[in-house]
Amino acid sequence: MDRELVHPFSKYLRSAMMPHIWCSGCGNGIVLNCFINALDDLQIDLDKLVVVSGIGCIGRIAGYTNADSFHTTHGRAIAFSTGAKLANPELEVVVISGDGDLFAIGGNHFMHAARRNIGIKVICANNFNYGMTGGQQGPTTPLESLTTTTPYGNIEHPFNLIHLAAACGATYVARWTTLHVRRLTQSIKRVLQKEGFCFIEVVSPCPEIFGRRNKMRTGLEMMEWFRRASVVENFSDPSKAEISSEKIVVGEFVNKEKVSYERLLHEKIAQINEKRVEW
Amino acid sequence: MPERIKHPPLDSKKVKPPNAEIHIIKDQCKGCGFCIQFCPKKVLEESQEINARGVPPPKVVNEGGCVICSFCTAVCPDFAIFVVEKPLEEDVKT
Amino acid sequence: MVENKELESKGSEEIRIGVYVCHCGLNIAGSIDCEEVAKFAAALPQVVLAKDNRYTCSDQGQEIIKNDIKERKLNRVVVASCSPRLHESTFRKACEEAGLNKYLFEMANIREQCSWVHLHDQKAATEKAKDLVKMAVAKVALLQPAEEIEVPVTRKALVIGGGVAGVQAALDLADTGHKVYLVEKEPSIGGMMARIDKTFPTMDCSICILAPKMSDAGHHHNIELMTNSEVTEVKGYIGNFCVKVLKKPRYVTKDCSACGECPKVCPIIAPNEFDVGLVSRHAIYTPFAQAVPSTYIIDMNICLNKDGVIVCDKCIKTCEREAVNFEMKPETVELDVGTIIVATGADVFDPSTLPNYGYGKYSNVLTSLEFERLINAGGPSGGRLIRPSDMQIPKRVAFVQCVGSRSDKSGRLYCSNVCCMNTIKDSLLIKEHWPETEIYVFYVDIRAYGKGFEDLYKRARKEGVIFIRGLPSEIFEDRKTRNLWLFGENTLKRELYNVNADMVILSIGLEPRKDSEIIQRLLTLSRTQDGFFMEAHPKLRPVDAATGGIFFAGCAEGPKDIKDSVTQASAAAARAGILMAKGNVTVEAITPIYFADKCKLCGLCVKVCPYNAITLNKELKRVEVIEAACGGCGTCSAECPFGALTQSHFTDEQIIAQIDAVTEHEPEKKIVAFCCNWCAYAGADFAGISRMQYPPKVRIIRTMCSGRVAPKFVQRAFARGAATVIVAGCHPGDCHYINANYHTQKRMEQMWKKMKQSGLDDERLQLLWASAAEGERFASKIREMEALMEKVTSEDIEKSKKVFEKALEAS
Amino acid sequence: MSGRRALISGAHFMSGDIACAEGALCAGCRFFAGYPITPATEIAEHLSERMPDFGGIYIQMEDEIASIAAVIGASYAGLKAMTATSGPGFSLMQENIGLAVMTETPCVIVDVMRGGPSTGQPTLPGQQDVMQVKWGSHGDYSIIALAPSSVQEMFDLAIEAFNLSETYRVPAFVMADEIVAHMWEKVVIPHASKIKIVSREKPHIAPDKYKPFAPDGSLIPPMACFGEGYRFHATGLTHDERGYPKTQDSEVQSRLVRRLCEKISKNADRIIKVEGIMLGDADVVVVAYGIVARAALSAVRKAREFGIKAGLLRLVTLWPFAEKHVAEVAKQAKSIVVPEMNCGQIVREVERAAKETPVAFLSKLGEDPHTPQEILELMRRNT
Repeated sequence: MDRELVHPFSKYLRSAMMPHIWCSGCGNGIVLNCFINALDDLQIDLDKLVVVSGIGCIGRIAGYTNADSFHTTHGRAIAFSTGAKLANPELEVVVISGDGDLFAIGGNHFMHAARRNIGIKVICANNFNYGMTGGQQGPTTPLESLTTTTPYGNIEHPFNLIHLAAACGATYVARWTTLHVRRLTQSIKRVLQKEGFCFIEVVSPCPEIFGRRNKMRTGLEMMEWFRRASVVENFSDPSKAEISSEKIVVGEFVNKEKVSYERLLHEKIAQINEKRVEW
Repeated sequence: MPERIKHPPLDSKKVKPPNAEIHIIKDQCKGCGFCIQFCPKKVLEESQEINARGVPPPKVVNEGGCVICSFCTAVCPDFAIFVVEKPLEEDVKT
Repeated sequence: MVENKELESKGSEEIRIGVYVCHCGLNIAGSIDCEEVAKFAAALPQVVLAKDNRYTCSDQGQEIIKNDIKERKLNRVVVASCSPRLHESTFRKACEEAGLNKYLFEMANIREQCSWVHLHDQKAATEKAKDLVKMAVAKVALLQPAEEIEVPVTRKALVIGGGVAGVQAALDLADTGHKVYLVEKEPSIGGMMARIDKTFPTMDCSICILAPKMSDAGHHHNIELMTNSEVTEVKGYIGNFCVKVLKKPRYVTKDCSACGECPKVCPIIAPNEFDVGLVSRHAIYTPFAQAVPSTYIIDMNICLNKDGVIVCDKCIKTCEREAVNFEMKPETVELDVGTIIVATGADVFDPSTLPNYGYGKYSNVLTSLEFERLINAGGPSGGRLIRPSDMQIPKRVAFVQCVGSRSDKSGRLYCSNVCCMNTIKDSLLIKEHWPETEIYVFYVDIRAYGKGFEDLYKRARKEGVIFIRGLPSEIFEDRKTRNLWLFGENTLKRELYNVNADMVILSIGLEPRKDSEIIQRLLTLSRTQDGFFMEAHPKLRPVDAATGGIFFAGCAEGPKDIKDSVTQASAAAARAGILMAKGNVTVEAITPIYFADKCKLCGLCVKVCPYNAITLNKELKRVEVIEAACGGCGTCSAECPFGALTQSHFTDEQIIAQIDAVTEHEPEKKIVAFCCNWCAYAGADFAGISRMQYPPKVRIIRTMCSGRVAPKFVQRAFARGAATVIVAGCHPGDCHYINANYHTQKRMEQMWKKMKQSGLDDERLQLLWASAAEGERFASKIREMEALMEKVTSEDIEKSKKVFEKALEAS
Repeated sequence: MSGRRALISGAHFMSGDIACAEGALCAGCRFFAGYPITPATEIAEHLSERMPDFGGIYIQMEDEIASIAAVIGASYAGLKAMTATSGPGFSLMQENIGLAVMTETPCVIVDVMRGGPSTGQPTLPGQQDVMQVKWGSHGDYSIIALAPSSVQEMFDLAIEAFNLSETYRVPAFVMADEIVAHMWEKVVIPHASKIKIVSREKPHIAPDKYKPFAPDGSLIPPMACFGEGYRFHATGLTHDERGYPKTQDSEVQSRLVRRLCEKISKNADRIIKVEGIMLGDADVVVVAYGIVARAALSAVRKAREFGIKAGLLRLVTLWPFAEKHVAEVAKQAKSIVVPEMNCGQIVREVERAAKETPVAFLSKLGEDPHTPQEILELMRRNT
């Protein structure tokens, strides 16, 4: 009888690729769920949507969404999307990838896309480590956490992605956890209706790889941590948006209007061609 | 404000939460337990059975308590649960 | 701040005291031989004349005093009559008019604290009266003229409570041009009146006449409305209050257009408090159609979205204006106001505490408030009076009066004032819609005392409403029909009745707000025994609180109908308006006097001052008192170990003079009581007003605050042979001077310790916390002290004399 | 789009880089992403000025990795796209060149070769990347690489590269060198209408039937682009015809990788272009490409004056390698001479194709390219 059951969101998924590869208790499925929720609320035209991802567990998300999708090489999702968005500004280009992909190997692209204010929407599932390769230390791994490459505790200071994105000039910056599904969905809807470079960090549980090395064996335990520690501080100072075992500052931090790169570019092209006529 | 009446509201038969029909796609469940844990009305529990993926999917223990906030649907990483409102005529029958 | 030099200069002139002993009709003369007291007074040193007359407070009485001041060159006046809390201001005014500084006047309280509490022992009462006069004379001789200083009054008012009284007061003040903060703890203003269908005796539609006022208040440019808010802290004094208000989040912003879409999708349902639970509302709701502000609100107690996690976002999604905001946090705002009007209203009696009426057990037994909602066209049944059991219109309706009123066994002793007329009005409403209905009213007395009330009562009788004297002793339900049987005695016909009715309406009384003591504490108010707030004077200052700058409106001060509430509201607004219009107010000249030469700059006074009114000026090597900020408690003077500070009009000398007067004769038979003006002394007055009888041994010395009572006063009393001493003040936390009475506690503990160490029975020194309403507490304390006195032997007294004489020499 | 200043035609005097840029525009290139690097920078500079005339996009990315990634994105979004770089940047691009191959992305990469390794000699010519272009990215694959030896060819081969890339859904490379890039020469540009332009083939079936990596007979799958309603998925992972990852399936892997190679090898004859001069009776044949081929030509002419039967086989297409043509000349020639500005790269392919026929190699590094004299000397010694 379960067979007959059709989930209301199944039309947004590539059924042939289901079930997804993610572990039990992994937050990536929730990110996908919220993303689809937002698409559904806004009745986004899937024919004009491009989902781009990089490498890592969450990288598979592009394949799962029933829209045009591209699974790029490690760290290059944003660079790829820059090309796609500029080539066809009509497209809604969304990059969904991981903390390692976007901020270690892909960090440079992130910074410059934000600086240029290219109209792509970046959603980062931050699980504090490299899950797919077995749990190595990454750019967001909290100090002192244990990973397969920091067996004695991490001594590298993690990025505050919110602060970074805001500093690079993103027009919208938000952080939620996978427990804040409603607000996350709300934020995704917001960025899908916004011009310019937008960034949403989703703090996401990785119980099997990160959690079990750091005294949180199940997704539930990690979600309970989110519930316990999260405080919504909308539009508070991004530099103070800490993530610690005691406190996870979540909320919308930046939401400003700024003309996108592609609009400036195409306006410029138009002007240039006006001038040419006068010649 | 003064003490509330000691009887149910006069309109309690008319005004009540919608009738929920909870669907669990058992074999799609990976048993993370989010739906059970975060249901505000404690409608779900872990079942005894083991599904195709070798985990116990949730079972409905209090469908009447469900108010269709659909948080379970929203927080499920595996698209394994969703809730619809029971049509009224069925409402009458039962 | 008065410098001591003045004292000496003034000290030089000859003292000429006049004493006036008042009969107060028979109130005093009934149990005191006033003539004798006057004779006694005449013989006292520096007294140039002593008179007794029937009503000293009357114009003639005052004229006599004025003339004597002029012709007999009196420069001090003592009136022995009622409590200074009642008439001190009257006589002070008289003195001033005769050109005598009003601070050269003193009263002996021989009514509330003597004649009324010793009704049956004229001899003892008269002796006590003499003592009291002697104390007053002793003090008055040392009194000094003083100028009162003026403090500015902030031209803003705080109105607590948004019922009809609060709204009226706010509007009146706002219209006279004053800024008003109207604080209401419910989501909407409107209060009780918003839920009533029609008003008696004129039968206007209640909400129809209230709604316009509400929206005026909501839109008035001088009124800042703060709903869903509570006052959490009040500091300062008349004209200069600093108030903290906690604004609780609505979780819906002002962008709400009250379109009403959100409740449709909200899955959470609860009974609507506004409709007394007769209908349901959702977690996101507006209490009623005319609510002001119209902005919706989310009831977080039942909303699914807890601890920062939004589980259900249905309202967020439906709100086109994006007005739903779960991130709203409580905020505390600070307001500076000059006056405060307390319009916190009343609660209704909960009849489920009377099992014999079956409320809560039988579905067709309703309260009068529930009836108001049912009969109301805007109510749950659209104005159809239906009985809950079967939604049918009842053929026979019975009203039961005095439910929770006029009975110590079942509810409150007092009459709730509104129930009789309300029932009469309700019976007429039923007759108006369904003339066939049989209506019974079971009552004790029908009190139709007001304008137009009697006519309404007559009308009801003419319409055929059956009035039966005698409340039912029991109500039973017929299981099948759900009809009700009322059993009782018709006390007119002297026969038993058992009446069958389809519906019973319990006419419930009004009672003080459950949370009254919070407001009481915040504003240091007093409450009468029935729990409503106590006015400064029942006749002459009916809307003033004892605390300056605070006024009452509506049921907070006692059960009232709408008309009286509005009347009182306008009165309160006028009283507050006077203060603010004047723009300044004089504070009693009871601030500290400073003797720079004695000061060792230890800074103790700075520490104990509850108002931070004293600062230590290191350069000038002196302390400085900010008189406007000084509350006048005198605890600094009590604390100063070097006598460098004393409280003007309550100087050490003056108080010691009183002590000495008490202890001159038979000190071993006397109880010396130091009572604070606001609680203990008022409590003693209250004992008198209630004619509570207690032993005539006590002699009360009034200080503004128990914090004024310096150890040396107590030591003095014992050193002069007093058997027992009481220091009495407000309950901890209720101190009229914020926290001054904590120092009282501290000092008492030190003295108890000393007494123990020197082998004295420390029970002889007692500390009493008694509020202005606790007359009985005071009286019983005195009885207890008398018993205690019996045990005190003359040896004990000799011993304590020695111990404390030493102690005094030492200091 | 509004080509106010349209494509140029007729005779022009321009540098190789500019000619390359103009050729690209002519071929329909509407997207350029690059990063400054000598000696390819002028291509970017010229396109930054010219792209707007065609409503095309020029963007300077943060590095060459981003440039090639953007180019792939743009191509998938439906534009003909290219980038231009030199050795160091070319190395950075290798990973995503692999992605372009795997996702069968039409795009053109111009590598203006300079002296390496590493930063090497930015301003001097080289031919050191001709093997990197074949093998540079990991895994097995085939690409198409062309070698212009004149400014005219910078123009012509730019167009050719786009046509081939669009035809075979494969990255195509223009392997220029510092000299052809910076050299100014006369270029004759035919009217646009006379120039053959090829664009990628679009799917002919309904979106729900569409499989983005299912080849028709020609081994080359028709290509849908983003926003056209086909809702396809593409990935750098080994994938089946639907584009869905198949990381555990060896059968899928071999089928995919073989096709990626065969779509080039099986079409080699159609792709490969060479120029043969005086090969008819030649005993000594010079096999050369790029700027070196021009020295080789005058050397061959001189040799004929001295009565040496010399000939020239100029490789226009470097990859796929012109094996047949080399084998052909090797049959009659007594010897083959290969001059290259590297330590011997293409010469290995020549030796492999020439079988018994002896092959002499003349290497030059760092300084100017071979003089005709040097090549003549070698021919003399080998006759």
